Amino acid sequence: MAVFEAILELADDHLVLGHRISEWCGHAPMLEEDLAMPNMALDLIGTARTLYDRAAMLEGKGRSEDDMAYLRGEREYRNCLLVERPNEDFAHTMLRSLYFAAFMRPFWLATLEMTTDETVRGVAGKAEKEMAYHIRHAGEWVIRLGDGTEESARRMRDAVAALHIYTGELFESSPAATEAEAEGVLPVRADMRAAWEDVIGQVFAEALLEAPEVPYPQTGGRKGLHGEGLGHLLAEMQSVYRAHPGATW
Amino acid sequence: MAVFEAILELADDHLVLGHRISEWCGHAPMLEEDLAMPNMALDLIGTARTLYDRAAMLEGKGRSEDDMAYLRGEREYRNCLLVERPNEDFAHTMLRSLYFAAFMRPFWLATLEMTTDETVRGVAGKAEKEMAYHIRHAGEWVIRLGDGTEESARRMRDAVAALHIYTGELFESSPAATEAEAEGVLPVRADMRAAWEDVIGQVFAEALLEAPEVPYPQTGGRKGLHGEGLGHLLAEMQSVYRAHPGATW
Amino acid sequence: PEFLDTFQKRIDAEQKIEPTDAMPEGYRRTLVRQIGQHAHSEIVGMLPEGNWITRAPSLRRKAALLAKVQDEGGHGLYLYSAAETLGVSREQMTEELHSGKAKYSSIFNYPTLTWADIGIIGWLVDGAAIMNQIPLCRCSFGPYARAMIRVCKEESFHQRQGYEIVMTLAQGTPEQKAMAQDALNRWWWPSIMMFGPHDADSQHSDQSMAWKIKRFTNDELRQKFIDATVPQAEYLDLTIPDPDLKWNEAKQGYDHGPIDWDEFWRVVKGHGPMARDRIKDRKAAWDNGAWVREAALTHAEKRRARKMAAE
Amino acid sequence: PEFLDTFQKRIDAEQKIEPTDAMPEGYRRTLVRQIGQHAHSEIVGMLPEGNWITRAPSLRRKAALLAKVQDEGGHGLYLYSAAETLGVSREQMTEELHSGKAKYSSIFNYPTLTWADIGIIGWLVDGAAIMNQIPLCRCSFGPYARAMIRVCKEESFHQRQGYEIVMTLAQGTPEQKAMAQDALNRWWWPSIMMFGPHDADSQHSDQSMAWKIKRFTNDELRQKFIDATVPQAEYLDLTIPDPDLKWNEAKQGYDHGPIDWDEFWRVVKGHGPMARDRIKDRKAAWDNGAWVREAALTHAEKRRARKMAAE
Repeated sequence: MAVFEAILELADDHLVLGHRISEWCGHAPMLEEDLAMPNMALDLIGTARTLYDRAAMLEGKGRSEDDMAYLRGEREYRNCLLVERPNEDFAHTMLRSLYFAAFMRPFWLATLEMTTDETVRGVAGKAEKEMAYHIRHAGEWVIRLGDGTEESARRMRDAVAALHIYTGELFESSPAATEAEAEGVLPVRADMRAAWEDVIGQVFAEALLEAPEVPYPQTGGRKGLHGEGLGHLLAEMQSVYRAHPGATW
Repeated sequence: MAVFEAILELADDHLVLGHRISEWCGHAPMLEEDLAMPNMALDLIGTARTLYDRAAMLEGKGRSEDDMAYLRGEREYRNCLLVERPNEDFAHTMLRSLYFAAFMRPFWLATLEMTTDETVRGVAGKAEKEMAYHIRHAGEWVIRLGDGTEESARRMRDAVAALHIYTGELFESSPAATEAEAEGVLPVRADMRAAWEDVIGQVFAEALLEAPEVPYPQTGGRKGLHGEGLGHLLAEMQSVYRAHPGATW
Repeated sequence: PEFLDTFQKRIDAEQKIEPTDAMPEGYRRTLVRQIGQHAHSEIVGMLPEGNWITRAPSLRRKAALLAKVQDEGGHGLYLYSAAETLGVSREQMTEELHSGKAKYSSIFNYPTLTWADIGIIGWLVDGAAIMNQIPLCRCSFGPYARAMIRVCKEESFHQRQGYEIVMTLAQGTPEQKAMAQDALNRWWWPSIMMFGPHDADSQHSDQSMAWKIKRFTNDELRQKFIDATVPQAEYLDLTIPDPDLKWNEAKQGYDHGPIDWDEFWRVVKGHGPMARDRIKDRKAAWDNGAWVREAALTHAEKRRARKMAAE
Repeated sequence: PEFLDTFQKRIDAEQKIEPTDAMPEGYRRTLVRQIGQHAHSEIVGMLPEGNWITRAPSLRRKAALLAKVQDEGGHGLYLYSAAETLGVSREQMTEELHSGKAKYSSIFNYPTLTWADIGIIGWLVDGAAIMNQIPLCRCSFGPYARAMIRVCKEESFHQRQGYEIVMTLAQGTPEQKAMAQDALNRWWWPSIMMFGPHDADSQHSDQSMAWKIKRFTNDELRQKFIDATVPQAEYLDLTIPDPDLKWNEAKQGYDHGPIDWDEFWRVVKGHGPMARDRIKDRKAAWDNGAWVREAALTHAEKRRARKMAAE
């Protein structure tokens, strides 16, 4: 069950971030981003689907990927807090993606080298490349906005101030993740720190941004202790599914 | 069944408007309005509850007020389009309330004089006074904003341009309402036109606003043909109720 | 006049006109209007479907819908590019959309009220669009014809996907089937109206036909669409909301009931239920994004300046 | 010093101090800080509960919650008025809230995650508030004491309502009962912490006690609260998440386990889970409402000017 839960944590991260990005649909600042953002959302939701499916198989209770996504409440979701943060503006949205992808890319690369789970290895091989693209796309925007106009630089700094405190949680392993690491299914989260800091450091240097000291990182997502936004996100996401129990779509 | 449906239409108007106003909670432009707006929302939701209860009794299928509110989808809601329009800003919100109350007050006064339904008469007696307060409160704001700063006047004019096209529907009777009128339960909606125009005319004169010509009033709510906002409103409103079928709260 | 003759001969010989070729002003104007309108339709069309991405009732459908809406953005992009070859900028076209000067397909001024609308839009609206667009793949203006080839391929995928959504609903619970029927009831007539006024009342048709911008009349295309769609509805056991619809053995096609042209013109003139909301949403996206576009430009200039300084 | 003596004698004689009376600067400052903080708590406290108004699972509960949140706004209003009698404006206090200079009750920096939180907040948080506030009805400063009499009456109504919500859940489906237990688990310790540090570590206590702004120590009030709440939890068959909690026959009260003071100070210092969101929300409401307040002022001036011109 520990591996099941650890994979569920990963799946929730991807679904919730994909959902948040999809909220931009049709409202991006330029047409090119109306194409790029669904692309990123699709990568994330695709990964979530495979992981939910794998988690459900490990659980062995016959649940489907949709049961996982649509029938768990806010206390049962296990995503980290970073991914559920609201979109706010384009600066927040791009920074959030950069933070996440800069963690996931080394995580998947490490997974490829060590995992004993074939499905997880398959996900890692595909997702590693996608995350490289997310780093590039979001990172370029962070640079453009950070070293752009006065307003864009201010917004970028606000985004860093708002979101940096949620990045510490990326490197924490829940008890379930710790077991999955011990069993050789997933790599040790804390080990990604150097690679993450390297990417963020490079981007921030070009973007004229500084990473703040964080005396108290915000955590809790892995225990289902979320912010108030996630409940609203899920209420909307699950509305049709829950209104028609047992239907096929 | 026609009277049942006609009362449901009224109940939906009140619940949806009450819900919209309640969305302001804790976010009003000043503390006094953080008190006044829940007040208005409470009046409206209170009226909705009594009307749902009466409608359910007329229907005779054992449904509760909560079943009415929480288990009907967007196509089954029968509210007019005006009440579901988004809050936008304080100017839109106050104008929407003024338009609605300026219709409901003469409607309830007329109801008091003619209805054969004792419950409806009870509602009318209470709601007539509440609507007088809503007219006063919202009307004063429309005047203050219309004859305030340049910005507030522009916002008021935008609100009139956005919302006036939805007022025509207030005066239309659905087939169900027409039957309820013929049966002496509710007054004829079209008969409220003069009283409504009188109130709006007085407020607009002081607010330096002009009522636009409306070649094509927007209608459809009584057939369940709503805008895209109502579905999101209901998804949120019904989320907990639907996630726990059969539970008591 | 001689130039017009030569031009018409090239058209008649099915030669493609390219942006650098000389062309009559009317030809250019018609194409700019039509391609722009088409591009705007793709962009505005992202909104009614985007409205259901966050509520799609399965992850598979959510992903497919996201991909579809993304494709529409892509179509908008090719089409703006095709129009740009005629010397009109995307910025200018965007402003015309926001000011109401440029039109987009009226169908997107109807709201998406339930999940079934997503299926029905794919089936009917994309279906009608394809009927209109397949002949455009042979349009005399090269860039437009080439854009349409790519667009049509993706649209027909969307159409099959939409039909499959409706089929799943039609074969689902009674509530799901009712939802599909309700959506069909609401979208049928607007879809039929997508082909425009009857031939007798259509302004632009004759010249466009001569220039091979258009190859079939409105009524011809409408007939094709109805004839293709009726059996599909029958297969799903759904009822097309037209009591006058019946097979006409003589013409080997369906006769349909009268179209509500008052409704058509009301919506075309910008009084459709979602008209104001659509433009408001598009403008908000554009205005809220202004600082991003400005920052991107400023950054690019800074970079250029630094590069030049370094050289 | 003679003045301080006379002042202290009035206090000791249980005479109320009124705004126009002379008072020591420290007394005034303590009251401004405490009343302002209390007012801010009411205002910020509208947010976590307001978060569930749109999702309340019955119309009766929705109405009751709206009324409750409205009452909190009302308490804020009386309390700001009481503070204003001491010469500090509401605007100034609001700015201090937004800048982080003024504090509010840390409890509101926890999120409301399920509907059960609404019940638990009423039961525990309002319950703890009442314990703190009942003695304040006899506070030496008149306006504060009078405001608190009204506040306490409403708060105890809210507390009963909250308990009733929890009771309904505890007697409901297994999911509902689990939801109630989960909320109790999350809110118990923060509620206990609402009484502040242990007496040995409390800065302001001694002087406030002498001035009869405060009448019981933090630990005394905490003990009262625990003793009142444990039997209520038992009645609901809910478990208080403190394995060390047990009846102490000698002191005729419950002993409780160690409080996580690190957590307490972290949250007090502004690192609670919702701290940034709460202030952001309040600032946004204030900033987005600036044009409304400005318009109201401008209109009032116009009116005054017209009236004067007419006279």
